[in-house]
Amino acid sequence: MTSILVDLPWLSLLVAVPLLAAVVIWLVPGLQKLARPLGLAVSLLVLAGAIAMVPGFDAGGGYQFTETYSWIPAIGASWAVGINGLGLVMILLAVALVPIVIAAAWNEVRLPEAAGSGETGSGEPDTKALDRRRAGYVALVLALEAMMVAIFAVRDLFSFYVVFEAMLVPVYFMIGVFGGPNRRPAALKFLLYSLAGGLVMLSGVIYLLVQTGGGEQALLLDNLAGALEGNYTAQLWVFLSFLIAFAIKAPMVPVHTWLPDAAAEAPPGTSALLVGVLDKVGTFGMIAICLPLFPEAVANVAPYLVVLAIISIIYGGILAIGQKDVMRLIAFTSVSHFGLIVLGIFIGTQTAMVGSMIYMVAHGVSTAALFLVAGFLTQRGGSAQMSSYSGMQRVVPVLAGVFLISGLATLALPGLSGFVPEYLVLLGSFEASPAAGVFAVIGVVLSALYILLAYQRVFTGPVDPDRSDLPDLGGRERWTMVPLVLAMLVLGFFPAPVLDVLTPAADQFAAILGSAS
Amino acid sequence: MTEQLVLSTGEAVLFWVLAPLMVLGALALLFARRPVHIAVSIAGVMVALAVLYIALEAPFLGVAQVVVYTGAVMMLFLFVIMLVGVDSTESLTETLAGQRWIAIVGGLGLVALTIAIVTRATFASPVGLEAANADTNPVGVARLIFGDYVFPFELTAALLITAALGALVLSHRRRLGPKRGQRETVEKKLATFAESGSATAVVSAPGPGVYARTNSADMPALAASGETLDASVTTVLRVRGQVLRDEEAAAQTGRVAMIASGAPVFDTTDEAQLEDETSEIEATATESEGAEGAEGADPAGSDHADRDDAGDSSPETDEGDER
Amino acid sequence: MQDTPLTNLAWLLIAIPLASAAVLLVGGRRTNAWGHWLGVVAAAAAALLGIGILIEMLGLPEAERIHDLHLFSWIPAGDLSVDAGLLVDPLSMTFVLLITFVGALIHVYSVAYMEHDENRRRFFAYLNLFVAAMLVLVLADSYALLFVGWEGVGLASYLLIGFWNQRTEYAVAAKKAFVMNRVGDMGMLIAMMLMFASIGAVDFETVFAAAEGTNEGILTATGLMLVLAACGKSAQFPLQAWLGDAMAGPTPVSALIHAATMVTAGVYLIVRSAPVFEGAPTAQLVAAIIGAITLLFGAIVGCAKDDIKKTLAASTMSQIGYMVLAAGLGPIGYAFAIFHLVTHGFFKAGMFLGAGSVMHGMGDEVNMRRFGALRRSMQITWITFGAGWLAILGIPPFSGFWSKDKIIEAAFVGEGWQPWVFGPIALLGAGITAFYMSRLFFMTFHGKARWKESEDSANESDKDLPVQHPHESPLLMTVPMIVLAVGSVALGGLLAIGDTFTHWLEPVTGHVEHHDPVIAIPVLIGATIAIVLAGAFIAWRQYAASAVPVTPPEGSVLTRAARVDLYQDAVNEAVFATPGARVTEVLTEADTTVVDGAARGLGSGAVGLGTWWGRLQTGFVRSYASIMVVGVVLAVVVVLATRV
Amino acid sequence: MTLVHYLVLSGILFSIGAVTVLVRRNALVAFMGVELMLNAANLMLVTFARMHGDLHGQVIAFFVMVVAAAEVVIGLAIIVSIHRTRGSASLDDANLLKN
Repeated sequence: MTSILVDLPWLSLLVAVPLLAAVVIWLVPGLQKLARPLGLAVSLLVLAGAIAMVPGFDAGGGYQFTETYSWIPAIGASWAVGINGLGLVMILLAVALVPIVIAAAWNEVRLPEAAGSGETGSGEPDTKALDRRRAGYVALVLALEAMMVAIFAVRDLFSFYVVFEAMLVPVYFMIGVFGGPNRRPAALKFLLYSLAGGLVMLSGVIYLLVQTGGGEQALLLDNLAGALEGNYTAQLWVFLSFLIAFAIKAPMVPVHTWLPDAAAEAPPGTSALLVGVLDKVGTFGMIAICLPLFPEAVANVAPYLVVLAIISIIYGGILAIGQKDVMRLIAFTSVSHFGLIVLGIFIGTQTAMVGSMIYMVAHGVSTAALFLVAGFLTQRGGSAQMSSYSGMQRVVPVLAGVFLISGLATLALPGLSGFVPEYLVLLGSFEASPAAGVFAVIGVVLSALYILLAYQRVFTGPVDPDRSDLPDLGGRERWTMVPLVLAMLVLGFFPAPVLDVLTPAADQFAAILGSAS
Repeated sequence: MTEQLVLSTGEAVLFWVLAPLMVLGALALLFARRPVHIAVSIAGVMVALAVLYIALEAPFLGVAQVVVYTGAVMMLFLFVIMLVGVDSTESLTETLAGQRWIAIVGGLGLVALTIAIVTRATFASPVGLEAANADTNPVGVARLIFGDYVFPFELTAALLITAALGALVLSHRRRLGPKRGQRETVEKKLATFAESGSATAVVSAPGPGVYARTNSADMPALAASGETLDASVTTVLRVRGQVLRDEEAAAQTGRVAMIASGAPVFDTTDEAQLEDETSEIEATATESEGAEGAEGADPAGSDHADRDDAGDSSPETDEGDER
Repeated sequence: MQDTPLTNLAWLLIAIPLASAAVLLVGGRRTNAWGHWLGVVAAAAAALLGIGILIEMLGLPEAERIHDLHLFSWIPAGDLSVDAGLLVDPLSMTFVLLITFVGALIHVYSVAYMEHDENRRRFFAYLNLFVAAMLVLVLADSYALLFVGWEGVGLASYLLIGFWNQRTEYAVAAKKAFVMNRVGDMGMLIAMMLMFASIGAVDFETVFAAAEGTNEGILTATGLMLVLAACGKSAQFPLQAWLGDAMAGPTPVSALIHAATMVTAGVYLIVRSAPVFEGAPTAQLVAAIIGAITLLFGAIVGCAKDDIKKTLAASTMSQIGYMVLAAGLGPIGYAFAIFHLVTHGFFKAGMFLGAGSVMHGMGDEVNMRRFGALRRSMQITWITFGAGWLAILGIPPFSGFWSKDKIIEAAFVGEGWQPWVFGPIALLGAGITAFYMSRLFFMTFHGKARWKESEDSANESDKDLPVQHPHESPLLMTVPMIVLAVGSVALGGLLAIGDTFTHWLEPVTGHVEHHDPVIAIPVLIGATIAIVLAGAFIAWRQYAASAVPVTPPEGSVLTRAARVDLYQDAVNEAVFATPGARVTEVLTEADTTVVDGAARGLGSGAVGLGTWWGRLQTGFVRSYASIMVVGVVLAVVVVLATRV
Repeated sequence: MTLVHYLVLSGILFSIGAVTVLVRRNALVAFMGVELMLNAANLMLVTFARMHGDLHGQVIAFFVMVVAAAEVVIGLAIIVSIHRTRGSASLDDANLLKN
């Protein structure tokens, strides 16, 4: 079976299919009624396709499923894809989350309140407009899926940049059109931050092209690796330009402030994809692009990044404690966790590197679950302020249970997804720098505080009589959460399959940093 | 290209005669007040340019210049000037702060820079078009146009058609009321007549200059009742104040008494009969030098007439023009 | 090697309660009808299996009693590779039996105790979850897996303390317990980091084998961090503050988790890590000092509390102080620490259940000043509680005598200043323990009733007293109490005579030669009994023979301090909570004003610049044209200027 | 007398046209200024064509003429329609660009 399966242009197909489906769903009016089931079917198909790649994947075999097509030879740009263990896992995470998000947002997309955006005609219950709006959302999610697959698969710097920027488009609309009351400024803030980072990165790409002399396929990552060897100044500048883009994306302190706003205003499904997968592009880029391309610069800058990462961990944790809005709280927990991921990347040990990689997956799962379940809650209660709720555990026990499990996974309770990665990062960091390890451990206490504070405020205490009749999770909602909860448990107890895939990649990247420093 | 082009003395003479004239003509753009004057003067510049083109071994362009610019473009300008009001003079006082200074500095800068560049640049020795124009200039140009440039040339065809259509669309005016045909016009006229009892509402206005003494177009006709009919003079002359009304003519026709009375004879507000429109007798004296004395005789009346005239004439003129 | 079919099934010990918990949690309301019995069955099955394994183990020669069952590869991450495996040896089996046996009894007790709670099924799910997690903790063969159980019991504890979380203060207590435990867990994590960095592994076998050759500094640091972890879990000074508040949970929870099992995990950790502590005498000493401090701390606090459960909690703290002290004394103390742990598990659980029975009969009243003379209405409770009371006092031949006395003896062993400090403290602690436990006992069961049967009481002085109808608890509650009381009476003697228990643990703790304490043993025993009797007598005189005021008297400075747990919360509040809250506040503010403000400042700066430039946009074509002309001129000038 | 004189003349005409656009408020006059600028450019093209002996310059000038013709048609139509709606052919009255 392998030959035909491997020979197919899998990755390009995984990008093309959802993109095509998105366009079709968006443009063909007759399909708009069926947009949600169709979107779900397409996303499941993509998931099946991604899973079908797994048997043909050889964990120790470097980049696989590679394809290379010439695109713009004049600037050395190509469409090249290929994945190693990290890419495979991230793609699987992305395509697994998409059907869940589509299912979770099944009825959540509604027409904007009256004059909100002028998209409603006269305000009467307009099923056609509603269908159109829902189709729009599904199309955006599918388009985003295509981008997510692409960004983790591309092996060409120019394509990477293009996808990196193109991803902003669906997200911008998902926030700006489908978000909460302050969606416009939030979406704009997200866009401006990301664009600023992207443009700095573009200047880096151009500088890189100039430094390496260009030529056909000059921007293939494989051709770029080692191209700047010995040219330390160039390495440093290009690395810094990439780093700014990735730091904004990964939200690191102090360029994190777009995330809480965006997460608070975006629909929960969007937040789940945004924080769960999209922001991982930042850390993914640090690993897959910065390390092979600028090893010497990374090795020299790494200590500062470690300090910054630790600041992120503690700062994000403290800020999370101080939040009153549950969505913003989750966003800040992510800032803290991204700090740990970045710490693991730049601390320079293999253990921490593996930890960071699996952290990206685990955090994707648990944060997505948190956002979705918090979304279910705010949708019921009509408010994201924690003070609006009290004693919800008695009212919506299942919802409370899922929130608690997701929260516990977030605070790295052993046996749930968060633990193994955090453990690996901490142990690996301590190995290289005891001080870094000890400071990072403070995040452990903070995480317990912010998650349990949130749980305490929302779910415990006397039952609020105004909200005592909210319905618990319905069948559809329960089934969307089941895969996430299962994933959290599996990643907690049997992370071995994932680790087996990631470890060779981590060895390789950690070795780059190790030999450079 | 070793062959050195030598400019003939004749060409030098031609240039030195034409160039100052052209600059002078162009300066009309800056200093003349009436658009018509400017247009004519620019047309002259363009003809001169055509001559220079011919001198520059570009006879085809020279001819095209005359046809396109002088013949078409500038005439189009003249038409539009007529449309928007040939009489409009423009005040040369500047309204934007600092604009004049910027213009002077920018203009002088441009002149200085272009002159500096072209005089200080080192050009290859001129070649001349002898060789290129071997098969006559139009043929040479045509080879290029229908050879290298055939695609752009075709594109210009599309461009011209698009421009023509665009002009149609831009100047098209949506009908706001029902279409007014002959029947409606007649009914309107009769309705006005029934209302005012004025004969001019139904009959067409007499032509100007019907007396034996002066037959010119600037002489208003007389009504049967003896008063002058201002409407008989064309609007253009009226607007420019060139209606003839010397004292003598006034005396002959016994208008003095009428002027003194100051009473308007016709109501002129009806838009339906613009062509037939008449004005007060007093108005005839407004700007004519010959009527100074008469005007002085009754300042109040003339003031009143002035205002009426000014108020009526300008919209009416416009309406008439557009039709 | 003999075949050990039951031992190989040790994973079932964990799996059975875990599966039961999963069924109860996932099944939801559908399992309400029979859920509690499933919980009981699961706990009992685990207990039976535990007994089976014990019997199997007893049939093996001593050297073969240690089994390491490999389950699966858990974290195969290159440099660090952790397998999930179970270590079945005498030490872990001791705990397994304590946990499953006491656990099963408390499950039975809870069936009746929680009968009227609509969430009883959930309660049993949590209890099962706890049992599973606790078994993971004691059966783990690596620190990493131990940590799973370590945090798992923390979670179960959190859920159970906050079981009645509709009361905000209970929810806060639950959170406090979890967070303070997390502070201890930091120690655990750092200890594992140290092991990984220096030894490269975190499983017991490798670490213990390598410990001998490892630098003492690292071992000391590791040991100190393990002590920190133990402090968090076992409510030792300075992380003791959560235990009192943890009494917010239902009483069976207090009995199982906060008396018998979970809080003793710290002792287990220290004893299990013996090879690490062997190389780190400083860490050992610190453990002993902490044990001694907590021992006194808990005892003093216990004397002043009027809440029956909080008194018991303080007592627990104090008793665990004994155990930590013993564990800190090194090999001579390990076995006694575990021994005391086991006997304490029985008698303290029994007393908690007794307290629960009292509360059950008294309408959930916990204030001992509202009790009194309950002996008549609650005969069984009185007897079982009395057995526990005598056991904790250390009256021979009750259990406590055998274990506590050994610790006191061990505290007097050694050289230099240590025996002269730890010994008297342990001795003094025994006296104070006798006082406050007797106070509790007398205030509850003896003296005059500070309640009345009915409203129309003849006695004028009864006017303000509350009406109560004390009654004995149902069979489901009394049977476990009786079983535990039997254990309190007999277990100590059974295991101590002939040093059965010490021998049993020898494969783990190693054989220790007998050391003589600095004071002769008979003298010590005599002194202990004397001081205990003195304490009990004072309590009897004050609380049984004379009237107990319903409202607490003002008391001395020490009493007032002890009532508020020696200002532990005030200190925590002042040192951590208030500054922490302030930092949070300031940072939250700074994030919006400074960090985000900077970003927004950039934005508004751009807007300002745009507005300023926008003034050029007059709308007049001629202005634009002039800008163009000037621009062209300038551009050409620049080009020319650079050319020149 | 050299061909440069033609270039100078072209420059002067161009500048006059440009200044016209800047100072004259009447849209028609300004438009004529634009035409003059185009013509000046044409003169330069033709001159250079002669200078280099290459007819391409003339061809370009020819295209300029054609495009200018189209431009005049559209421009004048715009002026007429503006005059019709705003009653003025003054450039300063058409300042809606500001908004």
